[in-house]
Amino acid sequence: MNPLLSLSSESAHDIPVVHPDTGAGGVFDLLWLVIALPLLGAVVLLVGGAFARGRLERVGHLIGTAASAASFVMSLVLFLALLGRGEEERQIGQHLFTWFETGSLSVGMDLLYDPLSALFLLLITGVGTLIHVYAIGYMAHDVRRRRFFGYLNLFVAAMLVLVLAGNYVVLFLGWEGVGLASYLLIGFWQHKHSAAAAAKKAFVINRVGDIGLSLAIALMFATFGTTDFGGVSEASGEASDRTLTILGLLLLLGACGKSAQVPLQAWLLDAMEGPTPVSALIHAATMVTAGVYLVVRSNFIFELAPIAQTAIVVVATVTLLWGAVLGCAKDDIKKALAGSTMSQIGYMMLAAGLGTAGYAFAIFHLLTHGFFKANMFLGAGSVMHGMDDDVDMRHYGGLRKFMPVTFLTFAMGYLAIIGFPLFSGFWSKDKIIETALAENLVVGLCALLGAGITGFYMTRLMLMTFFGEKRWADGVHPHESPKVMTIPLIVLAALSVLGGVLILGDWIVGWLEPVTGVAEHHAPPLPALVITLIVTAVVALGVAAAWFLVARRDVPREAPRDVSFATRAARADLYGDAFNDAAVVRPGTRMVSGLATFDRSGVDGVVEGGSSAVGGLSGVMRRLQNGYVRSYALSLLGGALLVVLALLAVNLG
Amino acid sequence: MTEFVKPSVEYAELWPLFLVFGLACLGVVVEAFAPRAARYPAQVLLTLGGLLAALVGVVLVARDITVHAEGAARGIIAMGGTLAVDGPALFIWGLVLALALMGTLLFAERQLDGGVTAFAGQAAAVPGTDAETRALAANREHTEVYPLMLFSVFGMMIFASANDLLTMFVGLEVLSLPLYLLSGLARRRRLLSQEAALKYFLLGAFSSGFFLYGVAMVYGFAGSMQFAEINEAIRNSVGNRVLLVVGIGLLAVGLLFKVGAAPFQAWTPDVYQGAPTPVTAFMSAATKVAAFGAILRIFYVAFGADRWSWQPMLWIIAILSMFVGAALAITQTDMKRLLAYSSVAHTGFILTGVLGVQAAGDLAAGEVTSTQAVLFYLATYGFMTLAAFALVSLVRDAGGEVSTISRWAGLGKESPMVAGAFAFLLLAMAGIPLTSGFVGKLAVFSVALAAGAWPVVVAAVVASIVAAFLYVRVIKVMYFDEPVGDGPTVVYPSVLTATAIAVGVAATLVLGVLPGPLLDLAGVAGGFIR
Amino acid sequence: MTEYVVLSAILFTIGCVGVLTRRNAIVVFMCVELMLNACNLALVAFARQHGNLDGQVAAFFVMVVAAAEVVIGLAIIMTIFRTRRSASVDDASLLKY
Amino acid sequence: MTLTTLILLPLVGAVVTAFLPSHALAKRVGMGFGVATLAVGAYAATRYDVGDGMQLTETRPWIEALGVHYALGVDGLGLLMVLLTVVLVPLVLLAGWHEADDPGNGGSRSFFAWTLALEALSLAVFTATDVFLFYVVFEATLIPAYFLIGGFGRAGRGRAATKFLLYQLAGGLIMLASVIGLYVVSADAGNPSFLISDLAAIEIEETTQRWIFVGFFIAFAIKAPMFPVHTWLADTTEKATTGTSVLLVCILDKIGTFGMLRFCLGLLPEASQWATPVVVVLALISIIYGALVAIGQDDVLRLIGLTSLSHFGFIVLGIFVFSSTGAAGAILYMVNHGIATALMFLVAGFLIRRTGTASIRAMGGGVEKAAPMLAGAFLIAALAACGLPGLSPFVSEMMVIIAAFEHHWLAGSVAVLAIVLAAIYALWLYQRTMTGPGRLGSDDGVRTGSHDATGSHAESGTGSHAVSGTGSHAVSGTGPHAATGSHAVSGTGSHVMTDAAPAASATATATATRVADLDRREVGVVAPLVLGLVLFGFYPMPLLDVINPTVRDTLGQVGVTDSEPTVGEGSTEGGHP
Repeated sequence: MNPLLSLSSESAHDIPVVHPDTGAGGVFDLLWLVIALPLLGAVVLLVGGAFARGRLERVGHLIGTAASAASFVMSLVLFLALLGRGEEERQIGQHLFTWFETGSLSVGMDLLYDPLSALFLLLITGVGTLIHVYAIGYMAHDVRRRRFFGYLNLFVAAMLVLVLAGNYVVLFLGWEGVGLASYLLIGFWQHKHSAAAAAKKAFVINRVGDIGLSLAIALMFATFGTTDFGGVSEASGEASDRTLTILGLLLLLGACGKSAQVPLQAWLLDAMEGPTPVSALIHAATMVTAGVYLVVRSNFIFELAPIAQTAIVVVATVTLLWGAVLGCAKDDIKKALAGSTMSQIGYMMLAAGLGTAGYAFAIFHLLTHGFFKANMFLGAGSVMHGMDDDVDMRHYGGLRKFMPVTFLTFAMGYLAIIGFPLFSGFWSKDKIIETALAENLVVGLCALLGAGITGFYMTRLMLMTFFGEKRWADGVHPHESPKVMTIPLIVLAALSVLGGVLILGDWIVGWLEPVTGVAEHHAPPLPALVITLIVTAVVALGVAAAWFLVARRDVPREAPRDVSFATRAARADLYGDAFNDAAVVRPGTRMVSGLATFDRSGVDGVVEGGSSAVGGLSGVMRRLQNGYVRSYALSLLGGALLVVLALLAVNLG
Repeated sequence: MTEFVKPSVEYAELWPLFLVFGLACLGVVVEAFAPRAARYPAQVLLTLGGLLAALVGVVLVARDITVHAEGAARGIIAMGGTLAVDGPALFIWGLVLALALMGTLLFAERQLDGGVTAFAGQAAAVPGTDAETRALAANREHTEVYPLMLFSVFGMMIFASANDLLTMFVGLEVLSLPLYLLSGLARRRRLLSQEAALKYFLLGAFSSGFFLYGVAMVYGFAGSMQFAEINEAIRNSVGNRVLLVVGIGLLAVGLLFKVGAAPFQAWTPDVYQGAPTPVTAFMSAATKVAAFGAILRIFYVAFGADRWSWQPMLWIIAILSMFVGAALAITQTDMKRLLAYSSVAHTGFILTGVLGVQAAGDLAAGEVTSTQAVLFYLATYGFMTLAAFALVSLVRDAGGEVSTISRWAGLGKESPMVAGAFAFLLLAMAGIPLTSGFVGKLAVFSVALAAGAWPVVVAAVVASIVAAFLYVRVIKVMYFDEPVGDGPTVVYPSVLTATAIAVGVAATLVLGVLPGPLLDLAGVAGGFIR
Repeated sequence: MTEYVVLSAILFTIGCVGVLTRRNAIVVFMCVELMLNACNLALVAFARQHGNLDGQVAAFFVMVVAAAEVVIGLAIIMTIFRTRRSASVDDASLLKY
Repeated sequence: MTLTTLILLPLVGAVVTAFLPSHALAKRVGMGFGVATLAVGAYAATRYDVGDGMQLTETRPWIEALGVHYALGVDGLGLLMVLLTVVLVPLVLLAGWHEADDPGNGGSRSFFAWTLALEALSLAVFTATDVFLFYVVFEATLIPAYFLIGGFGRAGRGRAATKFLLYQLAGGLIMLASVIGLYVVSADAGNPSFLISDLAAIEIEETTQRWIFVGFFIAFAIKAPMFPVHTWLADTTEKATTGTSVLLVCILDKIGTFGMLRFCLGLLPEASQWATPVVVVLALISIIYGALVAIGQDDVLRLIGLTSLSHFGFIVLGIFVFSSTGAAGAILYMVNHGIATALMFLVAGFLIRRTGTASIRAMGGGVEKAAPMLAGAFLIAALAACGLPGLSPFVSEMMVIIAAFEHHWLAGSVAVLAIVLAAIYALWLYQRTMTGPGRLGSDDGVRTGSHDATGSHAESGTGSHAVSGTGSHAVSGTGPHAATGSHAVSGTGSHVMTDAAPAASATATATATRVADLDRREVGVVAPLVLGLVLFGFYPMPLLDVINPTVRDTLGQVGVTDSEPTVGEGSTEGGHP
């Protein structure tokens, strides 16, 4: 292994074993309600539409929001209850029913509530509820708003299943459930071809990842006979290194799909076809981070599979740079943000790939990112809302005066993401870079570079949108969004600013220790404070570069065409789609149409050909029946000779 | 040279045979003396009644028949050793008589063609001449057909129960000669009919030449015509084996010609097509039954000890017949020809049963024997073929029967009953379960497989697949093709044909659903006596 | 002894060839009769060889049968001839394929 | 007598229905018999005692000369197939309520009669415990199927029907050889009998067993169908009505996999294991090949037919990996596939009846906007086809994949590729038919090419023309949908319906062809199927409780035990002590 990429791996004994307490009682018995509430909301909204459409149209969004909010309250109560338990007792299990069972195979509908799930619960239901509220305003004019909220509730429920799952199969249920919700929501405006295509693309690429997860599940059954987190974590030490490595790589493949990591990144930018609240909730704050969750959750596997961990780090590093580059080139505000999302998830994956030392920071960054990215997406939505759904930043400019609340809240998010000191992103990203540098220099430097680029593209976005000359067309009247949309923005902005408190006293590290285990301390090559300063400096460089390149020049309404190769490549998503097209789609299409032809003429041709051959033979033979009695007599004589000769041959031969 | 002993005639067992013969003679007398108008009812009643009586007689005889001296087989050797009245013979008698009864019903049908039967008014009148026109105008018809048929039935009965080569030859000729004539008596399309008669006759005579030469050879080998003695001679392997082998071959030619096995099938389509449809129906069913009776007897009784020498030959013939019949039927455009080729294929299937003979010791208790299988198959085949041809005669237009398949398009809608019955019979021929054809196939395949003739069974399966195609094709035409132009109409027959069809279809259904009794009967018929 | 059998075989073959080559229905038919008579010869010869009468009796039967066959055959051929004004077997070839 | 009643009831129904004087009456009576059969089936299920082997048995001699018995009985597998049949048939009848009366079709009377006949024979197949009886009804099912295919559906159906019948007959005849082989073997063993219980007790010599296996397997592979003997499938589903396709693919084809379990594994265990490598490879090819070819289809029905090739590959794979997970997964898959594919076919049928074409390209998409329930049902079916968790096929697919993986890692890995391919064909199909602006979505689309026909339909529609706007992102002005009941198709051949929408939305820029949403009858068809998919997706245990004992018995017959996990004790109840 390349010494530069070699990572330390802990020995098995300090990986915590998942051993949930199923008899916790009290409020924990109602754990299932967290999922059931939004699920019920989804069912009422989607199925109920068939029965009481008119009334439901009017109150559907309220029902949806209420379901989500109730789930949030529930999560909060559970969280507090968990806080109240001793550190060793913070794994609560709930067995709802046996899902399927045959022979030695048994899968329970099991839930696991532990510190990790608890944080996710809060994030999902909390941010989810805010986005629900926001969507009330954002989708106010859409006739299918009821359905939209139904889908949103479905998503929340599925995401909760994902993070509350007690085994990999149930996790897969949630995993695919969010995929479905994502599919439905990306394609919500499916009368647009692009939306429908994007939805399908997202689903299909995710399915490629699901191959990994499915096979991982199969391998777990073959190896451990179970997929319960408890069972697997208990027995993982006994499995062979090879098995664990393969298992780790398979899980990574799954994570890559869901979290849009290279090479399965191509769907995320297209997914921006969905309504903006969807982009905020699913494609920024929650679903796309499921890959990170998966890696952290599977720590008992990855800790024993250093090669798989290395693979995570490589993938994550590539992705964080890849996404950052895309973010630089996009003029579509949502796509720029999506590139950024990719990049930030790269950071999280990177942290998760670093092992015990990084898990907590991965989750930390995941949470803060959830806040500030949701904030920014919703802000972007607010901008679009005021700009008649124009997403091209080149058509914006100087909007800060027209939508002050949006601007200010967006700015909070901006400062958080670039890692402006004391903002939430500052803490979380800094920790990741620090850990990365401690573990491996190259990776650390890449992460540092990524931070600089983040500073650049976010500043660019900020400048193009809210500063400079106004560039919008006549007839567009930018305006601030209604309260129902701005209040969530304000809340999220506050969280973006304050999210860093989680790290106070290493709280989050301690909180997650029952899940991730205690990290060995690796001294970073430089003191932590110095690293922080370097990071800040690099970010400042990026910001400055943006200032010089964007703010000091006019932004043309049309994107200039004569640009460098790098820009062209970045605009074309670094040829990710082109590669997929050339390597998979086009050969695939050719193969499929070839096979379809082959099926008809080849496989079926044998059958049809066989029958027509018999027919042809028959046609020829029937000519022998020429009507002349003498030739019949000849055939009779021939037959007689045949018979006699056959007999003679048998008897005397 | 021993002194002449007057052969004893076992009237108690043989009277159905004599009854048929007597009736035939009586028919000739009626033909000679009865007034023209009275001939039709007289002949029909005479024939029907006589055949029915003979059938009852066969049943009675069969009930009383005793166990033969040697072993399990039952029956007696009659007429000084020339006839064997045993289980299989009686079974075939009964079957032939039943088919003849149905055939008579078809012969007597007058409603289809404007009040006259399907036979020429005056066979001697040249087509297109005044004489013919007059005969037609007078609604004349040949009533000689009934005695002719009775003679033929008589021949068939002898054929199936002959216990020596000479009797068998006589039976062969007695059954054939009237059929040659009957083939040429069609009222419409007389040229074709006459041509069919000529071909049938010439080829039939040609093949009996082979048969007779075979008789001579076997006689030369064994020094006797008696089957039992031939068997003894083979067992003791006295005499010149070349003579025996050539003799077996030539005898086989004559017999296989009668059943229409490939490569002796050439006459079948032409004759089946050209002959009047009632005759075709009768002869396709009854001749095959009788001829297979003879084949079983001669191969099992006379050459049974030499099984290994003729079985391979039958393998070849069976496989050839199945394939030639099935393959050639595919491209036929005429329904009667199609059915003819189908009957060739069926010959192959029956032969599969014939060659499935095993030594009694190799059979498990309760296992189907080859005789049982063949007899059962013959019964199923006879009824379904006869009914199928009868149905063909119902589809007509102004020019008579319409047997061109493509013109049957849309028949399923126009006449669901007829098309349904025909489709059912076709499915039976294809061997679809719940029809008799399936059980028959199952029986013959299983005996062949049990005897180790798996290549034949495999070939039979493949041939069945090919054959299935042609039956399905006809059903498709009737049900799913759009009628082209003026389709033929279905003429509703009188009670006569309707009865024949109903019996055939019912037998096909019953033997498919509840084949047990008949299978048991065929089993009880048991082995041949010698 | 063998000579008779050989002769009968030769006669039989001639009959066969005649059936195959001649066009006139009557001649064809006569060739068939020739075959039957070849059989008779063989039967009689074998009867002599085996020293029993079966073969000779058979020969008589064959003659009777052959006579019957002639009756039928000529009737059919006559009808055809009257219709077609030809006794050629090749003319009667409407039924085919 | 329960099972005999179960078989006789639809048979009598078929005869009665066939001779009723009017189509309308025939439909009601036929439906009545279908429902009554369902009731008897449900009653049989209540009488069934889980885990007690063959039950509700009836045995009496039928053809003693051949050792044939009229013997019925159900085990878990049989019971599930019976239930699937009795549930699907009334739904098919309901779904095809008007279709058979369309001009060019054979009329409802015969459709209902043949369907009931097919039901009766299928039930007999699933309950037969005598090989001969099984074979008889196995072949007899072809007749009603043949007339259903040939009598109803699209042009070219006669040819498709012929092809179907010949294929099946070929398989059946090959199997006949094996059936006879079994008989001969049993006769050699001293007791000629066709009873499965008798045959199972015989030790069959290895070579013989292999030959018999080949015959059975070919027949079942054609039935199931499997690559490369599947080509009848696509032709048939393409030409037949969707109701017929449901009967064929969801019920009749199950006989193939049913037979593999009952006969190949049950009677010929050693030969089955001998053939495993080949069968597994064929199954894998079917899985991948079916999915790939499905992707390349333009005809909706052909596409759906080919997806079944892929799914049957899974079932066969599950059967032939010889583990309880695999076998149980396969049986569960049989049920799930029945439900899911039935939904897919029937909804596609509703769609095709509305658009008048089955060509994806000609349909042009855009249905979702006008008929959300239709689209929703279609989407659920599509998602079920690609094995989405939460819908029932997932569980079975997962079980099969796990079992295949345990059998050989490569088998599992190849099989799992299907989840991607399935997503492609299912969602791409959905995308092309349901989404987008619709074929009249743009102004210039109105007068182009093949769209004209339907365009004029829309013009001639009698209701008020609803116009939808596609101006801004938030708009898809379909307007409030009127109660679904009011959409009843008039039956005049104009399937393109107009919706009562406020005239105010007429300001939009483009018109869309309005496709009526599901009416009450159609919802009645779709709802139980969707319910079944979801219910068994989350709680398949009722099915598995029935399946597991059967699987245990079958595998006991074969004599294999499940492989143990490589490490850990594999606690059966998982992580909850």
